[in-house]
Amino acid sequence: MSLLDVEAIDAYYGESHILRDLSLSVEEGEICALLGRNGAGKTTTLRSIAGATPPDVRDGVVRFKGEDVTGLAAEDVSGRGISLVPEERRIFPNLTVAENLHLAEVARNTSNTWGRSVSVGHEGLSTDEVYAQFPRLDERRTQRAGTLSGGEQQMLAIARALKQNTDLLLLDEPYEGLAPKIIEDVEDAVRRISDDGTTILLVEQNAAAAIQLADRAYVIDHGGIVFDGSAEELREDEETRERYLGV
Amino acid sequence: MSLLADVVTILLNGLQQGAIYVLLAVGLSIILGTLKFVNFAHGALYVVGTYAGLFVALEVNLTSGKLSEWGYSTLGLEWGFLAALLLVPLIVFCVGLLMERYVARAFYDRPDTDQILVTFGLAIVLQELFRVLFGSNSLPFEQPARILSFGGFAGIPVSGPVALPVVGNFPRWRLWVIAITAVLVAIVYVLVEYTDFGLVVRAGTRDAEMVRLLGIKISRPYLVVFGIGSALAGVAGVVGGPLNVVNPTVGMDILVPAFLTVVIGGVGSIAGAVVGGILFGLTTAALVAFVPAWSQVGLYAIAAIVLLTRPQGILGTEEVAP
Amino acid sequence: MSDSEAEPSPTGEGGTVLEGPGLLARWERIREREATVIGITAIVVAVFPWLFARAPFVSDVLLGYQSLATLILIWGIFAVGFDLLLGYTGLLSFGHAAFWGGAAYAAGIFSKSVSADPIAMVVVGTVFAVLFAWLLGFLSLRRGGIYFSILTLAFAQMVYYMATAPLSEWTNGENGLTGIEVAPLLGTFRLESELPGVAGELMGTWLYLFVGVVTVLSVAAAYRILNSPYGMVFRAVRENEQRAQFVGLDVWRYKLMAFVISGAFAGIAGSLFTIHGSYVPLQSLYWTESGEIVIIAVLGGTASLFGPILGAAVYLYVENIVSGIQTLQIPFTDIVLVDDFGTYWHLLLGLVFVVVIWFAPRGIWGAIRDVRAFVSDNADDVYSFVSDRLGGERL
Amino acid sequence: SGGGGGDDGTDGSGGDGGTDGGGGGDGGNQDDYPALGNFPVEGDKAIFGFNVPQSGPYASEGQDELRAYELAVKHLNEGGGWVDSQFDDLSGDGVLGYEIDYVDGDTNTDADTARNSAKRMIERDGVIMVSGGSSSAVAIAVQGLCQREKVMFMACLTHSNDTTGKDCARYGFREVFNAYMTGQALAPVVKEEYGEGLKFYQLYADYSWGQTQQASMEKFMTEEAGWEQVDSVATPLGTSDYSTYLSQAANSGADVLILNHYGLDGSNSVQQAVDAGIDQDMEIIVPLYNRPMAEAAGGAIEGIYGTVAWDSQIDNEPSNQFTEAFRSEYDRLPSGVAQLAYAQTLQYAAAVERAGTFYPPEVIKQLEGYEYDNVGMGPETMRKCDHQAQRAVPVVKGLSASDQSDGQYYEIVNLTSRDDLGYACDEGPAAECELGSYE
Amino acid sequence: MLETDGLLKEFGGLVATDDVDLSVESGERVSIIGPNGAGKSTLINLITRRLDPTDGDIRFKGESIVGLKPHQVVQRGVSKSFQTASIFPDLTVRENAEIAALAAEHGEFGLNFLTHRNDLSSVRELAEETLADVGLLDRADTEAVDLPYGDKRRLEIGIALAAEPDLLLMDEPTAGMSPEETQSTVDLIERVKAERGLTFVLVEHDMEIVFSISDRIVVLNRGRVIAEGTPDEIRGNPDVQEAYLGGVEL
Ligand SMILES: Nc1ncnc2c1ncn2[C@@H]1O[C@H](COP(=O)(O)OP(=O)(O)OP(=O)(O)O)[C@@H](O)[C@H]1O
Ligand SMILES: Nc1ncnc2c1ncn2[C@@H]1O[C@H](COP(=O)(O)OP(=O)(O)OP(=O)(O)O)[C@@H](O)[C@H]1O
Ligand SMILES: CC(C)C[C@H](N)C(=O)O
Ligand SMILES: [Mg+2]
Ligand SMILES: [Mg+2]
Repeated sequence: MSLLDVEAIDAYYGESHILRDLSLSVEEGEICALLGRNGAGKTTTLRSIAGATPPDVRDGVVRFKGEDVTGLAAEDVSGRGISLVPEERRIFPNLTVAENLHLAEVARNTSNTWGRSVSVGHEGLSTDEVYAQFPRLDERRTQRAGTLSGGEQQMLAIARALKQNTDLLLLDEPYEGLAPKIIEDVEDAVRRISDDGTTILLVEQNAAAAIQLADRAYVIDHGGIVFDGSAEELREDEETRERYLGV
Repeated sequence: MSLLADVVTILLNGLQQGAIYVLLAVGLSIILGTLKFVNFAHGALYVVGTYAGLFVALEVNLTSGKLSEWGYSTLGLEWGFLAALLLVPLIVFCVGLLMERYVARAFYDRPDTDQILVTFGLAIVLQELFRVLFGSNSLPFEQPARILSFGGFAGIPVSGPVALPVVGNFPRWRLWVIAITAVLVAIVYVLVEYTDFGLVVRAGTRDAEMVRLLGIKISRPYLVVFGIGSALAGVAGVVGGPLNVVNPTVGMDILVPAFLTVVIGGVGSIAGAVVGGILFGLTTAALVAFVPAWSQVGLYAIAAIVLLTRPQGILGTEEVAP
Repeated sequence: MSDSEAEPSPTGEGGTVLEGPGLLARWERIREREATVIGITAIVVAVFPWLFARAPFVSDVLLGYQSLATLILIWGIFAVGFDLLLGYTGLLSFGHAAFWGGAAYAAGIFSKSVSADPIAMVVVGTVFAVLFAWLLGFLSLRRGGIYFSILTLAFAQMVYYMATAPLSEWTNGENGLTGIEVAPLLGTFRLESELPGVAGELMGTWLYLFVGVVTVLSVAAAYRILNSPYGMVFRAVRENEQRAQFVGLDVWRYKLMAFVISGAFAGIAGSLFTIHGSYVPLQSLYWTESGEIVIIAVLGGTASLFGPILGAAVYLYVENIVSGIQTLQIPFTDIVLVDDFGTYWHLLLGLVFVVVIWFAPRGIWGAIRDVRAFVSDNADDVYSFVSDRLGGERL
Repeated sequence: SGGGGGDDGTDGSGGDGGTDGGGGGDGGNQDDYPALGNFPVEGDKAIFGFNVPQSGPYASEGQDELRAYELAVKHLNEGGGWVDSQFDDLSGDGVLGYEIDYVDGDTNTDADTARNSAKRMIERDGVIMVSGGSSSAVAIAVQGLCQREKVMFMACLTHSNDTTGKDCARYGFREVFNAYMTGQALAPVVKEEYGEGLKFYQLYADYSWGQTQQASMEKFMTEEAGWEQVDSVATPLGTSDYSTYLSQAANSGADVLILNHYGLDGSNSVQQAVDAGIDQDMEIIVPLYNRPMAEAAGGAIEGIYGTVAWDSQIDNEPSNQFTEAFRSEYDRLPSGVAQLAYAQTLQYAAAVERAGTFYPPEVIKQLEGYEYDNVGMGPETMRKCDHQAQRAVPVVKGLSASDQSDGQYYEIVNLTSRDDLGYACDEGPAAECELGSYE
Repeated sequence: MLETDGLLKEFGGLVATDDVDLSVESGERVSIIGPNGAGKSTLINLITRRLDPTDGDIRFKGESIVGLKPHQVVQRGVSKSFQTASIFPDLTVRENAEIAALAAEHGEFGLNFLTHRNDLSSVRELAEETLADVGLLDRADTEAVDLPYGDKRRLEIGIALAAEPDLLLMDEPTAGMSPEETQSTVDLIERVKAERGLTFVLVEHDMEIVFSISDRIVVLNRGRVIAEGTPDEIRGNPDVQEAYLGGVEL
């Protein structure tokens, strides 16, 4: 049993059938990349796993730690230890940086007053650790997140996920809009939490960067998996890269 | 009388009138500021509060409306005013929950105009329902004489005149209104600004899905906020009932100044609502004392001036464009 | 293919207008031409009072009467203008009573103190409404979205209170403006007298003819505006205000113009209202009047030219005729469904309004259009099936 | 107790009609006059239009009005009530042989709605007479419309001086007294009760009625009672919170506070005055009461003087008879407006019988200058110059909460006779009245 | 064509744009790069007048544009393409372009509300021309909301072009695009440059694009210009390496 098993799911947006019989699995502790061109279905896959709607998963099973989590509400999936860092940052623009981060803590706090599910996953980073990781955020603690620069927002989104109690971290295009140097910082951070034992499923346009980081990679096209192998294999497989990734 | 007495009287009257605006505006403002939901039916909640308060506190003779036609010429529990003050917020809280669950929720993702329209429609429906049931006549809402009287204890007098230094006789109940408002608003302020609950709600305002992805059930805090906002309107209805008329149309009449209070105070800012309400109360009181014919117009003129000089409201912050 | 009469697909040479083979397609094209729109409006306006108030059988069922027909047109003009703002520009004003009532007072006071010529009254009322809309628009448009709605509401209420007390010397306060005389049209035709011949049978009075002509002109003007650069800009503003600004449009000015234009329509209607009643109620400035026009426009169907007029007809019909129905029975039986049915008219309209917003935001007219699309789907070619579906699905 | 002597001179033109009724559905008399307004009556029914507030703040008054109107129609067609006892002109078998039918409309206590509804009655339903009111704005608006449409308007409750003053109309008649007469009636009573040389302070609703009411109070309190006015302050119509106004009044050093407010405004201002303790230091006067207002003010009106249109406590034959008829039909006490509505309807019908035709100018002439004694207020004249009834005015005093019951909120302390009231045709409000044309 | 002069923008205590002197020649393609938060977007927003500068001057074609409204700047010829597709969803593709063309041709507010829009043939022509340029002419009568995402982005650029700008500002035009789409965007830029001789100012993090299409590169860091020059000069600049590119190989 892997940590995450996606077994033959079919996902829809309204009537459009996006994921077709898609299966993949992620082993505990690894960094796994999910690659593919625009519109291939990467985001849809991550959202299906995280319990976000839409899409609507009509067939197939998502298993996490052996438990069937298909159809659970997003907050319940999160409570079982899966965190999604969605594309487009999705930080809370009206809250300050510190409040954004604090919110992740609220979510993992066990005194359950607001009806949230209690998070059970791997203990996330502490506030200090996060600020140490991203000094830029430290400088901006009391600034409203909406006024951060694009890249700063992306950092905040990742930092927020790192604060959650997470066993499986789903990262959707974490490098978008990041300067090359910051990309390196983010890579470092990802490696570090991976070393701490958190499993990572990474979606990226920047295939080169992703392959560099990942142990294993899937390539998705038209809602189905077309390649499954180690990062090494993908690096060697010119044809797949040419055909499905355009590089 | 002395100028000082005039000034103090105006201040007290202004504060009291402002207090009702504040109660309504704070409720509106937290719903508007956090849920981004525009509730034109907020005035109807005030009406619900007033009628509920009336029926909990007193026995009422109905002379028109369907209920009286059906033979219920007197209605009410006669449990006293204190009971109303405690029960009505609960009742209106629940009405708010229903409204959130069955109306607002369906409209969070729709344009502002649709929200205005549907709640406007709802306000009409509620108003007409009250009219059908209780008639369009004003009902007498007598002020409580005393509260907390039991056994040998005579209770605390809350109505009738009280002799104050400088100003002489002043209606005691109006002082209570100011006090009740101050306490409630302080509680809500702390709740929204300084607790995790408030944080969750403020985050959910912008991106409910993301909050859920963080593992928080956002729907429950939403309900609670809507309920609290509604309950405040209900309280306004109970404490304001004896001061105002009790009939189905007051909801709409009171809505406009309440909304204006929110706008000139700054949307989403509880402190703003307080400042706005007091400003309105004081202006009205002062105008009444000096140029009464213009007193109603004055409120709007103040609003115009504030908005021309500070479109985002006195304590409002400029919207952050993404 | 566009999905609204008011937004015809351009039929120019280079266009990619799809040529449907059938009669229906040709009809669609004819229908969209300006002259056709105006012609049909004129015909409907001409036979409406007859159908409503005098035609055998039909009028007995409808229970209509002449002056209500006139009033429906007047509110129709108001609603068309209002929809330019709400439906096309996306601005929800809750303060149009200020222009409607303001113009009514302006026309009334003008008639009492200067000239009672009906055309002059309309001109004066409209000019007043335009200036007034400019002022209130200038103030209210400082904020967008809901704040705009609230501000318009607030300023209109301010006007109401001004008219109530401080200005009661001119407005006659609570009693309303009484004693208004209206001179004969063009100096010869007394408005309340019957039209000669067939025209009399069809349209009744000169007053109706006058209002009818103004209605047709107003519809024509609205149609023109919608197809002018303004119309395009209005819709652009509704769709994406920020983008409109960043293609170089002076969004604020256009919004102000939309407001002023709709104020002008309200002004025309308000002046006619004075002529129709020889009286201006203070109520004409109250916020309920603004609320009514909102309900009318939404009920009838926003973002269409005729929806709002239909809305006016439905609303006034319910308000004036349904409200007088004592008991609601199942037709041809004695089974009484509701006693005092008429007294619930307001509740009924409120409920219908809520339902419309909830489930059919395009109003009655939108529903009619969907039905028509459905019929023509089945009657005509496959293309219109697909395109109308696409148009019809996003409510 | 006799009906009026009729107005001579204009009589006789009607000729044959009259009280013998007969089967005049074909209406021979109708051909004697040109068509005008809704004359001639079509078919064998004459239709009255009752335009009353069925929604809005005066809805409960409206309901009572409507009950009285229905009762009047019933009596006109079937006999009973005053038709049998007070109005000799009436037969109890329809009017001029026509059966009386009616339509009702809702004014929503709003002039605009009221006009629309009256318009519908006139245009679609062909009513020959409209009655109703309950607010001066409504009455004046509808009266103006009726004048234009040449349909008779019998005003019900409207108290502003303007209705028979500057906004008077040839086609409109008012049975009830006005603000001016209220002032006249109250002055001697309060002078007697509270003494001489007092200072008074007025608040008044800032519109036609309130203005005329406060002017009248000022005139009579200073001239008749010899009091002195400290100040008189306008409050906007529809004010719900009077606290600041009242504080000003309390601080003014006056002995008497006159609250010229009506309806909701009235119940609010009285209640709030009492709550602020003003009644401890000052006497309060509310010139015009009505039932819903007294009801809403509750115990606050205890001991406060004012006037009312009519009250079921008035103990004379017509009053008792009406109260009885109403009570047996509806099982409740009639209010002042009900009496007015009933009286106005019969008054019109009787005038038609006397005129022998529904032709409005003839009916108007029958009413103008008509003297009668049949509606329970003693002898009255419907004055020709302004269509204002010259009549007695009941002065009342509010009861305490515990004494209030079942439609009784005040006791009658005086019925000021018409000889002590009124004004000449070239005086006061009447001076501004121009009635307009008959045709 | 475009010059900024001692441009300064402060947010509270934070200096986002610090004394920037930028100048862009007509027909040039200039890229602005720099680390996150360097002030690139702020600079663009200052030029398009979404933000007011704290100090300094911006001149376009020799005239100061400080104090103008955003739409006036567009009318002078400065257009901006938005990062996320910002279109008029419920209008057709053609109408989307027509609105921009209309703004360009009749941008000055006028009282032409009784002119039929079919009489404005130049607007139609310009719109069609632009749609042809961005390859959307065959979808002209589709409602914009129904377009696939890539086409929406293309339409977005089309709208910017139909406004007939002399200077086009693009803030991260390829963010989130796959290599293929990125390439087609680059091609579009190349083509438009060739056909219309437009001046471009581009903000990008994708160094491949930056180095392939820029005539000149400006590097910002903490609001200041730290380097400026041709792609080759920038590539070799150690400050840039240090501040921005890190260890990335180029
Ligand atoms: N909310 C939605 N409604 C309808 N269709 C959608 C929706 N979101 C995505 N799609 C469609 O689903 C398909 C897969 O989209 P998805 O977002 O999963 O792709 P992706 O691989 O993440 O692409 P990208 O690299 O651009 O983020 C696309 O064809 C897209 O158009
Ligand atoms: N309204 C604002 N209030 C406060 N600070 C702001 C505001 N807008 C931007 N900033 C700050 O100014 C700095 C410059 O931001 P800007 O958006 O220009 O960066 P950028 O160069 O575009 O970065 P990126 O490449 O990450 O998009 C950032 O540190 C940001 O946090
Ligand atoms: C009905 C009247 C006694 C009072 C009423 N408000 C009026 O305007 O006249
Ligand atoms: Mg994606
Ligand atoms: Mg940026």
